[in-house]
Amino acid sequence: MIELGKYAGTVLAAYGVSVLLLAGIVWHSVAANARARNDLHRQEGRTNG
Amino acid sequence: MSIWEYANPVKFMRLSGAILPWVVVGAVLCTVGGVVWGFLTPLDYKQGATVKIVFLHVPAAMMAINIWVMMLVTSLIWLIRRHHVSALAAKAAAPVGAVMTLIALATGAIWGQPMWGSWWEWDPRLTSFLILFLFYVGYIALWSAIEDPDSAADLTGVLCLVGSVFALLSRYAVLFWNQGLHQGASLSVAPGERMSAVYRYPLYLSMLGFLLLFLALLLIRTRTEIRRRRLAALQAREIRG
Amino acid sequence: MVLALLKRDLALATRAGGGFGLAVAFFLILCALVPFGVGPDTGALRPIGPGILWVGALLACLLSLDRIFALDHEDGSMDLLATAPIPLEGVVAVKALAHWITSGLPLIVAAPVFGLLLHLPGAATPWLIASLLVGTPALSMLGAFGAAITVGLRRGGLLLSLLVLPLYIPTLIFGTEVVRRGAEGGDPATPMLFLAGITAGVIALVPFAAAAALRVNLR
Amino acid sequence: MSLLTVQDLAVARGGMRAVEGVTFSLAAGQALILRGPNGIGKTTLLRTIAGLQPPVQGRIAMPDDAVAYAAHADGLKTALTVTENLRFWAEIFGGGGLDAAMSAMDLRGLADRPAAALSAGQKRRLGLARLLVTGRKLWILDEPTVSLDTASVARFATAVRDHLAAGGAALMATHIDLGLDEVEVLDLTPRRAKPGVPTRPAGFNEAFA
Repeated sequence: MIELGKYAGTVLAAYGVSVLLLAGIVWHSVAANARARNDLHRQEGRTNG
Repeated sequence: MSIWEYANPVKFMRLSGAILPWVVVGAVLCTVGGVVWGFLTPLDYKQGATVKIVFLHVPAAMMAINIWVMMLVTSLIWLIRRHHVSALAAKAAAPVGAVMTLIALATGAIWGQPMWGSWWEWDPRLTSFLILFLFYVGYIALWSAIEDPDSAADLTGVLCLVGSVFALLSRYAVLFWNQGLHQGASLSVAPGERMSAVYRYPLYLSMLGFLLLFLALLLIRTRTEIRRRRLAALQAREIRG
Repeated sequence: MVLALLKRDLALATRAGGGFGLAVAFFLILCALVPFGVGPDTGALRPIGPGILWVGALLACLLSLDRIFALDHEDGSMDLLATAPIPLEGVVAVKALAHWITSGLPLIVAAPVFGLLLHLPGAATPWLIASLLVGTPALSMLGAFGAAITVGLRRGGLLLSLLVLPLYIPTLIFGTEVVRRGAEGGDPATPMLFLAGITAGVIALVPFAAAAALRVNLR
Repeated sequence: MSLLTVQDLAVARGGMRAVEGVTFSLAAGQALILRGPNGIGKTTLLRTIAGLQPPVQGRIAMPDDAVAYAAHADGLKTALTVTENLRFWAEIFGGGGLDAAMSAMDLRGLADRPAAALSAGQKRRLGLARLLVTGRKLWILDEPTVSLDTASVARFATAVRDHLAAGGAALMATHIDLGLDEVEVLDLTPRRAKPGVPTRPAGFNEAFA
């Protein structure tokens, strides 16, 4: 078991918040990229054919 | 052929598409490795488990500043050499920088709670990061407020330039205003004593991880912006016939 | 030529619909509201007086910023001003000066009175006036920069505050410090020097950035 | 003497070239009217020549401080009187001739009226009188006769004719025939920018198309 001592809550809170924020920006980046790629595909399909 | 050739959108898409998987793999390995390793480090004799927050706080704080510097450089490249990808890279980097600043602020505040006895202290460094966060927010808000992409790129570029000067100025003004309780150099725990290897290596790994993570996100987000711009351009051409 | 622009801006600000005096009225309301928030105690008001006065001046100055260029941009005057023999940097500087005269200067005149409301010690009053006199020109000039950036936007007002207020931080820090040291009998010379340095730098450099932003918004 | 020479000019709107390959020159005493369908870029071309936005390509040559630009908006301050409005622009441009300008645009009777109390046509006339007091040789006018009645259009035509006779020149976009003698017409339709990737993109929309 990992030893956290009396500051367990503090450390877990810091890790929790950071992981949440990082996950948020990663998800946002990936989702926006997928959406942009799809939109562009559809538009290029229309323009070229 | 000069290095500027890579600023061409098509070439950028090809190159970034090729290196992106490697950067992503490296980012995941180093970030997860560094952060988990940091989480598993032994307790510090003085700070207890709170020392583990360093592995998030320091890399995030480092990236918060570096990303702004990178935005300043890409803005200058746009303003001087008119490379469109450069302007888009600055736009793409800003939200990542804001999140990094937020992580540095949150972990700093959480770390300070048991140390200082309150969730927020107007410590000069924390305050400087709060100000930096305000600059990020203003920059992002300006990008999203202007419809014409050329004007948006120019105006945010000018704002980034002026903002950089004032962010730096604020840093010194804040030092004057409050001398602070923050730890000195980030890489030493006790004053005058270097951080021991037990903490140093996971910290280096974590810093590398955050850097690669930023690079990966930057590439993804810049690609998103390029696709959006291309979509808008195609639509504009369709309308005009 | 430059004087004509200054004269016109002052005339426009002081005539009906110009909003002259609004800044001072806003400043007064702010200073009157603070005691309701923190209590009428001298002991509570005295230490926060310098800060309230400076923050109040800063917010009051913010009120009229969006008018610096927006009206001229809407009615086409900006197009003609841009082709005039005055460089755009000069136009920015003159308009910032007009803004300072119509909203900064009245604040400085009114500040000692409002200082009384907040129990500011008499010894600090000269320093309050001096710090505002030295600091507020920078506020007007930075405000002109923000106004130049947001001039083409339909709802630029809120964004303008968001962009400009962080730029005000160094001026606010040193300005308040001058008054606080004046009130506590310390040496206000050092922060005063920094304050003057910031204002000088801002007046020398920011017109170029603001003119660049205006040029972008003209096309 | 040529007041304005434009060579192979390309201008951009919304990040895309609108018209390209525009070449003409304008001598003292000449007027040139731009024609073309809506949205082709007449306004953009005029603003570029007036120096309000950079050209994408090409050369614009004119003497220093020669140009006065007037568009749909009159640039009037409603809180100021007619005289004050005019005097301001005269001082800004270092010009003069307030009286002559007021007579030419039939504004004498309105001299002390605040601009807020003028009708749309009167405002437009004041906006054009503004051009007279700048003392500039080259007028660039974008739809100068919008909201003018027939009598005012005639008065405006007279003012332009006097300006040309005094050695000035005018470049304008208008649909109305002003009955000027020394006038040439440039149709922009064949100058519409062709799609394709240029060597130097005009803006984001071209860089990514």
